[in-house]
Amino acid sequence: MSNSAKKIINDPLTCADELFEGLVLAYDGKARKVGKRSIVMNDLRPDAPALLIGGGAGHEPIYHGLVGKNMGDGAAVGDIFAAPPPDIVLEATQAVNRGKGVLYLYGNYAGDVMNFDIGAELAEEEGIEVRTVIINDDVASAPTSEKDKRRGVAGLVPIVKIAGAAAATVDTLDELVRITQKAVDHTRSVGVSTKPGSIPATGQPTFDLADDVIGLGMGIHGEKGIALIPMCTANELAPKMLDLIFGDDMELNAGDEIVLFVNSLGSTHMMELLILLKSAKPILEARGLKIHHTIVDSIVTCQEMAGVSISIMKLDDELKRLWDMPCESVGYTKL
Amino acid sequence: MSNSAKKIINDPLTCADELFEGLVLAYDGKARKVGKRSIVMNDLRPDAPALLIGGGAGHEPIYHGLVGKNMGDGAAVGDIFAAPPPDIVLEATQAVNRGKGVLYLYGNYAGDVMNFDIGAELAEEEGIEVRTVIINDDVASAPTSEKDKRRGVAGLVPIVKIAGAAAATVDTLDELVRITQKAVDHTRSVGVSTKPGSIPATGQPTFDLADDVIGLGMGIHGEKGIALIPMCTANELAPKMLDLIFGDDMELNAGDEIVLFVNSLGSTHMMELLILLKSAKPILEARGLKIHHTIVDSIVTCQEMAGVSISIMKLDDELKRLWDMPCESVGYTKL
Amino acid sequence: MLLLVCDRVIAAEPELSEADRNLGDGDHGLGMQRGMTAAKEKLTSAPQESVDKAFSAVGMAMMSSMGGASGAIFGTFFRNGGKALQGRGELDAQGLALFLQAGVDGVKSRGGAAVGDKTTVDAMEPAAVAAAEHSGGSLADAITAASKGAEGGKEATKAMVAKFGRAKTLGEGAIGFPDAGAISVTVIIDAMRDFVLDS
Amino acid sequence: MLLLVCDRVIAAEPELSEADRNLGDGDHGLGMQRGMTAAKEKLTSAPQESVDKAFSAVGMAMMSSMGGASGAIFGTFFRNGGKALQGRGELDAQGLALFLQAGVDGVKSRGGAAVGDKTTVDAMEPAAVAAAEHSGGSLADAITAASKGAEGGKEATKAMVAKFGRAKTLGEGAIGFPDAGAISVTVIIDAMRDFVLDS
Ligand SMILES: Nc1ncnc2c1ncn2[C@@H]1O[C@H](COP(=O)(O)OP(=O)(O)O)[C@@H](O)[C@H]1O
Ligand SMILES: Nc1ncnc2c1ncn2[C@@H]1O[C@H](COP(=O)(O)OP(=O)(O)O)[C@@H](O)[C@H]1O
Ligand SMILES: [Mg+2]
Ligand SMILES: [Mg+2]
Ligand SMILES: [Mg+2]
Ligand SMILES: [Mg+2]
Repeated sequence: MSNSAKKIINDPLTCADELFEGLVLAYDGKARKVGKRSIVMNDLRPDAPALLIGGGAGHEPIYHGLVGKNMGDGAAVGDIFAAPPPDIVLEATQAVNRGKGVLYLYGNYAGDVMNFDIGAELAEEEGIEVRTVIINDDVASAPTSEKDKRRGVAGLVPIVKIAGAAAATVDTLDELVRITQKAVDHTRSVGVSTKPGSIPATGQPTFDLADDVIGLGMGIHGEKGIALIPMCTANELAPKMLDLIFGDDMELNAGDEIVLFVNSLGSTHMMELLILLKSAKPILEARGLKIHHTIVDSIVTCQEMAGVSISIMKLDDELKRLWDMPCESVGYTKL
Repeated sequence: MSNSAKKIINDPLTCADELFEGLVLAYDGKARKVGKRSIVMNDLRPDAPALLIGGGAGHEPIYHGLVGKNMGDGAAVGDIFAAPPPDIVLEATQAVNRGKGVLYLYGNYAGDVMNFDIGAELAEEEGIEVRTVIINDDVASAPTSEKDKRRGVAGLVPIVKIAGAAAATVDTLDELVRITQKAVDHTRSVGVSTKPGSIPATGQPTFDLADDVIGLGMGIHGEKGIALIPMCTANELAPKMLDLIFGDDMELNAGDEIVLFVNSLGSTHMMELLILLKSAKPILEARGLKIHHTIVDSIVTCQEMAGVSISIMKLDDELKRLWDMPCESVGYTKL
Repeated sequence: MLLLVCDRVIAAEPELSEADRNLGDGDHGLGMQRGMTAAKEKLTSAPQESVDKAFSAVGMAMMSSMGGASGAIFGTFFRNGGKALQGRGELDAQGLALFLQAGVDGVKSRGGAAVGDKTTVDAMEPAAVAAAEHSGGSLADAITAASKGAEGGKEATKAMVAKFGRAKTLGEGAIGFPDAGAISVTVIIDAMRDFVLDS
Repeated sequence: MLLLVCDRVIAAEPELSEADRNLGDGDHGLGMQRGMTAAKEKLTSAPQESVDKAFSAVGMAMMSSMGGASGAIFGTFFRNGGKALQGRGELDAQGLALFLQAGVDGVKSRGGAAVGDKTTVDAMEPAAVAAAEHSGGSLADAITAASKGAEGGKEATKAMVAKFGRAKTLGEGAIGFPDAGAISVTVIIDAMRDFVLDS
């Protein structure tokens, strides 16, 4: 067992399958395994459009842990850091479909786009209507003019939450697509990393980072961001991160209501998230933003990588109403 | 700033105060700061006995993140790894008391016991009735015959959840004490650690541990457990941990319903928790135990320490009814 | 031939993962290993009736076992390439050229990358061009030329800024490192060449 | 005198934390530093009217700023010890003996530990006994004897298995390391001695 990272696993090559089995157990009978590696809720509203999410494993609890009541109807699960293959996507699609078509919602990574696209082609051959909304909330991964190149990061949590609430209430796939796309358009994130995680199969770090620097805007797999900057305090970091969001094209004006999500990428402790939240407060206040709901948690992760991200979703009346619905999943639950 | 552990903080000596400010923000106006460093819910049921929890900081989201609807009414917050001083306990006691007395519920550590006891003496001088239930779920910290010496670890989460549900429904402090003590009596935990966290103020590791061993039964501050054992697989670890629980005096018979809580001590990734859950399943099944509810999360932590714990709460009809109530807090929410 | 391809790719896991660690998330070798292990299983459990089926089977196995960018890319490469061999017998120089061209065309339309974008396409396209130039001659000559083409293409990726995949956000930072997927292409084509030359 | 105590304990932070790291959670020095910083602030902001009030003020400051086991322990020590000095003037040998005895009695009833349990009590108790033996003589002699008593008690904790605090679960593993809280007691009493001898 190559396990230099001291992980509590069995076989480094079967981690995805084993964590998947564990995940199904964590759902206490509310969701079931479908096909090779998909998880699908048991009690789905009949005659409704379906929400299928998915992505690579190793980032738990996303995506597959966001299946649940008023959350995803199902998820297609890939191997560690690898998008789910088309046949898994197809199996999940068939299981969530209730005759009203399926929305694919996932992060903007080449592998996910290609595999979900092939899955969509296979599903359409079987007469299932498929639509796709791609999550691209990471403002640090491409300029405003090239939004289609941006990665999907922690903003996916409020986005899936809204899409799940929509899927639980609307009647048509068109409506579900419209609302979900709006949620994406209303969400921006920026992350920083302080330490790499490690790849289960090799024990190797996911990237290299010097002891005295942090990666501003770095992606959750160590993808390059804006710059390597000297390690700094929470008070120094908060404006650097928020300014990247404020500098983008999503208008944030005094009085706007937002959902604020401070996320740990894995081993950054909640103490630090809370201190960063405190550091962010005066900056958000100075803008006159009204925080409708705050999430401080570790939901979008990359193994034991250290780092944080801040996501902001701007609410309008429709999004706020959907936000206020309760939801339940292994990864995020709201009363 | 001495920050060899690369933490996102401002001043290593003000971490507790700053994370506390962030925590209050995370409650979105549902809870408020009281006195020096206590957090108390705003809408408390009138004429009801109160549940006050608390402990040292640096283990977030516990304890102070477990304040909320059908959870703790308030929490007294200490400095990093230090029990809250008596005057903070007193301030919190005064704020949560609604004329029906206050239950103190906290983990069995010398510092907590002494400071809460002094706090209780001060409160009683002011005419507030105080009762205490001490959490001592860690079977690895002392033999069955010396249960009063056992530490409180992750079992506190289901225990606070039950106590919070009880506090929301019962009318007398006696009833609250009875149910909470029952929750403690019905809960057992065991933990293992694979890597130390680090102390914010010094950047020093919280303990030392060789690369090829793990601490079976080790406490969340690195307190000694059963033994240092060679690093092993999840399939090997699950029975070692569960046997320590099964070997204790809480009867677990076929058909018994339990709450199962698999907890990360900080930087152990959820992938590993899920794999361990999968490894635990056949062992629990062989005993005929029925899992009523599973929690897989990182709620009882020690900075970026790595390791896991397994807690089992055995339900009877009363506990199950209380368990099934929804609850909401920064650290644990249930629909 | 395809079994040697599988074995070579499986053996190259560390090199491929390391290359992906420089530019991506470090798992490329693992994905390829998973795909080629599945392909080998499929090939050995039920020998395929024809060349085109064998190539397509490798593509199917890769596509459904790997996931990730390279699962779609190499799955498409072998499936589309395999389809182009339908109705043909033993692989010859012309077949090789057809296979490589159809394969790279499929990859280009699936992923949208062109030569110069620092992807597998940079190794596939020159290999296909070289094979086409030698499609009138012997298979040995054609595959040797294709191998050289792929190698040159892979080397060329070192100087490129990535436009696709995870490496695209590296910008200039990607310069100096060869693309992991392009290395995989050379491993595959080199294995085919060695098989042909040895038999 | 108490200001020197504060400064010495604050300066001993690394040594005290390190000792706690061997047996506990490594924060003892930090807590003592926090407590003594608060005590110093209190003493300097409003000079106390009498000796007993000064000692009690240190106890109050420690108890409410430190938390943790040692906040309760040292807070109780100085508060209870201080109370025993009520109505007395300058600190003399008899006062010292009274202070130490009342202090350790308070700690014992608060924490339940006795000599031999590897806690602060192991240093406090012999200091109190030695001071009592010299309570008829000069303060210098009494405090020197108390310091020796504390030092001996602290040394003795090395051989002990802990019965209280976080170290209790270490069992035999605690042997060889002195108790962090006992070291703090020696730092405090040594500072008192040095102040007396220097003035
Ligand atoms: N659009 C594309 N067209 C062709 N090849 C691509 C494309 N996107 C990525 N690749 C190839 O995939 C390789 C990465 O594969 P792999 O590491 O398995 O996938 P992932 O990026 O999902 O981890 C890259 O080195 C590149 O050669
Ligand atoms: N019951 C007790 N009686 C006397 N001293 C105690 C007792 N429990 C703990 N101590 C002292 O407290 C010291 C640890 O203090 P500290 O590290 O500040 O507290 P914590 O254990 O809460 O981190 C121990 O070294 C020991 O001397
Ligand atoms: Mg990958
Ligand atoms: Mg402590
Ligand atoms: Mg990769
Ligand atoms: Mg300590």
